[in-house]
Amino acid sequence: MLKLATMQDAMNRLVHDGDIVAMEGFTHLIPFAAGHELIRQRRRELTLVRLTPDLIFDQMIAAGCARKLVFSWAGNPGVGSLHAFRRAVEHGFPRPLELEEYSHFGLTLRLQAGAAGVPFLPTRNFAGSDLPRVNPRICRVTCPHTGEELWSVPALTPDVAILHAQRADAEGNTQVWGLVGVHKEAAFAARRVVVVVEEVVAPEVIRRDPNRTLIPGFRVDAVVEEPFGAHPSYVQGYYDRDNDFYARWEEISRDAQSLARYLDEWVYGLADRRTYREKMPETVEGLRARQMLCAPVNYGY
Amino acid sequence: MLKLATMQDAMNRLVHDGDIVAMEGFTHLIPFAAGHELIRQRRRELTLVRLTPDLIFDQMIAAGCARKLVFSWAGNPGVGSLHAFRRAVEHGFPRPLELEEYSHFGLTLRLQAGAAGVPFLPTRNFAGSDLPRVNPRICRVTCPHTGEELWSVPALTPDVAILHAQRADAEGNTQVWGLVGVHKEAAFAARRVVVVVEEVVAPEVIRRDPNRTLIPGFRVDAVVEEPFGAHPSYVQGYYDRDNDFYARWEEISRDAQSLARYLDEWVYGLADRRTYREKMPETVEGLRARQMLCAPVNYGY
Amino acid sequence: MSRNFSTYEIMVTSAARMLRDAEVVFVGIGIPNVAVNLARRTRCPNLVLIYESGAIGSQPERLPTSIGDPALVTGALGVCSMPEVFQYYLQRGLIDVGFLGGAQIDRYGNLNTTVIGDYHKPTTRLPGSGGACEIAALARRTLIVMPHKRRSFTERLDFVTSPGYLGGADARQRLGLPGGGPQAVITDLGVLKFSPDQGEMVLESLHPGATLDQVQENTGWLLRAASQLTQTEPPSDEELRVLREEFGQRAAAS
Amino acid sequence: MSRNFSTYEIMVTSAARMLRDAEVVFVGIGIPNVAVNLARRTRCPNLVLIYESGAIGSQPERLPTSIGDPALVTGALGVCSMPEVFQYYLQRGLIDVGFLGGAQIDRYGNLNTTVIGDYHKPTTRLPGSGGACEIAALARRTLIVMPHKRRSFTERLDFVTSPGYLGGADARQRLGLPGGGPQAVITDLGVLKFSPDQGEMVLESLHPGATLDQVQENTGWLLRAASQLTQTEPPSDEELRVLREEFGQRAAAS
Repeated sequence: MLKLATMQDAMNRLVHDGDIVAMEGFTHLIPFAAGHELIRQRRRELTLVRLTPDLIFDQMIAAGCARKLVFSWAGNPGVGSLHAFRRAVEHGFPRPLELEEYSHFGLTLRLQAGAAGVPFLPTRNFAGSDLPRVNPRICRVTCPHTGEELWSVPALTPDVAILHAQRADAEGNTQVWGLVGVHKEAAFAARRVVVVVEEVVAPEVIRRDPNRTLIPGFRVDAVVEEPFGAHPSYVQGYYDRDNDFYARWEEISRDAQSLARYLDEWVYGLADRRTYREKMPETVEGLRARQMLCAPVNYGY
Repeated sequence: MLKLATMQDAMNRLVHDGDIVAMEGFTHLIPFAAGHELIRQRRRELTLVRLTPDLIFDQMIAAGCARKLVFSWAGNPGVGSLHAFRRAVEHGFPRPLELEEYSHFGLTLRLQAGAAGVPFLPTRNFAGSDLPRVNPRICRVTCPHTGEELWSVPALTPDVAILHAQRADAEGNTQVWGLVGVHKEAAFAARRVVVVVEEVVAPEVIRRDPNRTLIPGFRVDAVVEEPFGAHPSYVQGYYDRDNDFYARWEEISRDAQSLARYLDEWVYGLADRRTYREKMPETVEGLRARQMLCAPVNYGY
Repeated sequence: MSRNFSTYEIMVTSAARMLRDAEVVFVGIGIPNVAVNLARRTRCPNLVLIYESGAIGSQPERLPTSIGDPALVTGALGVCSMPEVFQYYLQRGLIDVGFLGGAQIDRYGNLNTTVIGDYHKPTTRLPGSGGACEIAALARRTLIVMPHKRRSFTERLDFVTSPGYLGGADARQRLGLPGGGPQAVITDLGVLKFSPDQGEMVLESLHPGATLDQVQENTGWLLRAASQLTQTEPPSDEELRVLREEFGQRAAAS
Repeated sequence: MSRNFSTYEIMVTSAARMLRDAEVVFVGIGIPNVAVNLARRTRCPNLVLIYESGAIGSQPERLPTSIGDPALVTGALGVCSMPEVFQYYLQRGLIDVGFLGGAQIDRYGNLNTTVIGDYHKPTTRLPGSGGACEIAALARRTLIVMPHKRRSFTERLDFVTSPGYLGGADARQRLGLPGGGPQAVITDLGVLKFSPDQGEMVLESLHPGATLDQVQENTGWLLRAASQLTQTEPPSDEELRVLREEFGQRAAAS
């Protein structure tokens, strides 16, 4: 079944006000184009799920999309704070933001439990930390074999997962290389899955290297082809991280007005990702990846 | 640190009488060469762990290596019974064999728990089956979040895992493609790891395609280069499964004397895998894989 | 329509016809392997074949000789680890249909593939569960394919490897089994379904040439039959051609 | 040996020197990233660098700007998923050393990276745990690197994100924490270790130019000092060259 969709259509059909929305990608493959479209469509009351809210959730929080955040590290990596996130938490601006907080391990385990179809998974983490004190979803469990006391987190099954990847075929069979983060777990945990890719490729490309497939097409509801769709994050083999933009975000976001002007110019003011690309041709060119090909392997028998 | 070893040396140093030995590989990558060397070295009182005991454990049971079997499906795939296994279970020949039995899911989960460093993992499997009745290691656990009753298996941490793979570098960084089975979980669960490969390659080969790495070198105690070392099972991209031999095993193994003659000729009578290969040149040639290369991907940035 | 077909062939084609296109099928070894690959090459080109070995969306060029055949990987849509296939696919509830068979089956569709006689002192030791226990527990529905023999269709199992409806239709729910249980049993004599009230096997259709008496003789309990007992549709020429020519199944077709 | 080095530089080199060759190191963002890569390029060529992003055995050609930098993948020995890195590496007990830092630390090496003020009505909201809580819980030992400021070295934390020795040396064992706890705190003024009896911070060495008074002034509790207080070995010319030329760290070296 063909799953090709425009970003506008995919976000409109598959993400609803009030949904629990996981948008994963650890530094690599962050679905910025999808986030911008959700801002443009003025989606509201979302519960946003990401290990690292990063700039994309900072922007969505500033735009008023989020009611609640499920997360484990909210900063601008290597730069400093997420100022819109802090304004929401410290001052309730533009609206209060409910927090549900984990460590990275804890949140990956929630998605893994969701993907695995069990209501919980145990961990040796969390003893001695105050995290369980402020998050009652982290609780104790006793090993039925040894009697040891461990900790447990409950399964998380988002309404929708939005995941950026290098490539997929039109049926949604999706391949990723480089860092894979918690993409697979988010895809299997979620009820609906949107995959945003740099390139839609022929099924033969997928079938020639099945070990690279991270998400099978029958789990995917929409495939959006959106080159440069992860900028300012990066896509291994396609473009580098825009570290300058991450540094500039500190200036842009420190002040709510300045952040609003950024959204006006770069999100509300643009129709789609194509116009975004066309507005920064030197950046697109400057970040392009060098070619460092791996060697092929033999799948014959 | 270089880990290269001969099979003789690796088995001698790293597998001891009485050990719990996991030898994994689901149809693909079964470590026959290692099993034959353990038979030659007359290792005794082993607890053998495999989802599918397959011909290799049938041979090791017939040779008297095994005290106990931890398994989930004991047959000759597509052919019939494992006769040495049945002789041991039904008639105690050549010695009684203790059984610890799971389903595939249950045994993979035991290895996954071992690899993950938790004493148990929960599952929705096993309700209504008699397996928990005959295996008290499968027990109930209550979800601490929802109150649901699930089942649980305890972690399995073998003394040693022996795993066949396509290639590794001399430090043990090991790559696999095609079916990966429960290789990774066995490697991380075990205390010691022996990797047997078709080819030892330069570290650059590994580093050019890091997503194919299944086992990091620092987890590996010995790397044995043993071409054709998985025969009569197969290695994707190297040689096909010897389905004729699997069918012939029915004849060879139905009778204990005939099986003993096979071991005399093909195991005890040979010094190593090289002489085994040289004894069947047409088979080696006939099973050689066709070339069906995948396309390279770009790791640049 | 050919009139020359074996009981093996109508068993395989009847099983293949229980599948709907685009379903996600967990494929087992033996007859299920043949049935699913037959369905894929005839009525259901979009079936997603998943093997417990971790092959996803296989399009094998040859009939696989085992569920870990290299042909299941070459040209497949994906490969995953076995912990993933059991958890992310089967336990997550993504498998529409799983296939099962066994040495013994009872009226509730419970299956024994473990042992004949006492578990600790067996008369015959069978291979065991493999993935059957979890397919029976977790697939949305299962199809059971096995030859109809009195020693297999027994009043009481020596061992329950894989649960069907256990002691009745609601037993699965009471035990919290997520999967829906067996939809049908396809034998070399006919097709049997399960009564919604009792979860008990009911003969639905007889294969051409088979009789009710013959089925009852080969069943170890008093078998219920549907009031509207039908005759099974025979294999089509195309199905027989695929089986015989593409899969080379003539030898087994006795 | 150079005499021109900054407090930042001696902090980094002191941290780098706590590593032994061939150890498996879980690398965090910021100074740990610099320290580990410095060690790898000088005394410890066989360090295995593992990032929580799933990069295994990285050999970055450029100093990574984040723990998810693409340079950590290109030329790495492996890549794994984040559930695997936390379970199969960290929780399995394979990580020899983890690095930590924080906004606040107490005498037991407990760390706060979550919040200043009340959790539910914070004065300053900090990023949170990331992987710190599990590194603190599960690594065989941890090294803490942070600038020595009185507002950071506090009598009482506003929030314990990552456990050190909690309330004393045996508290970790009582709670069943598998990891060994902090081995040392490396600051811009000196190196502190933990007393085996109390699990309490003890000043071991002063960096050249730093004084005991200065350290005490910047510590929010009465700090214990070793009877044999030593002076930290300054950075070598080679270490400074790598930091400044290969890593371009001069700007940060103020």
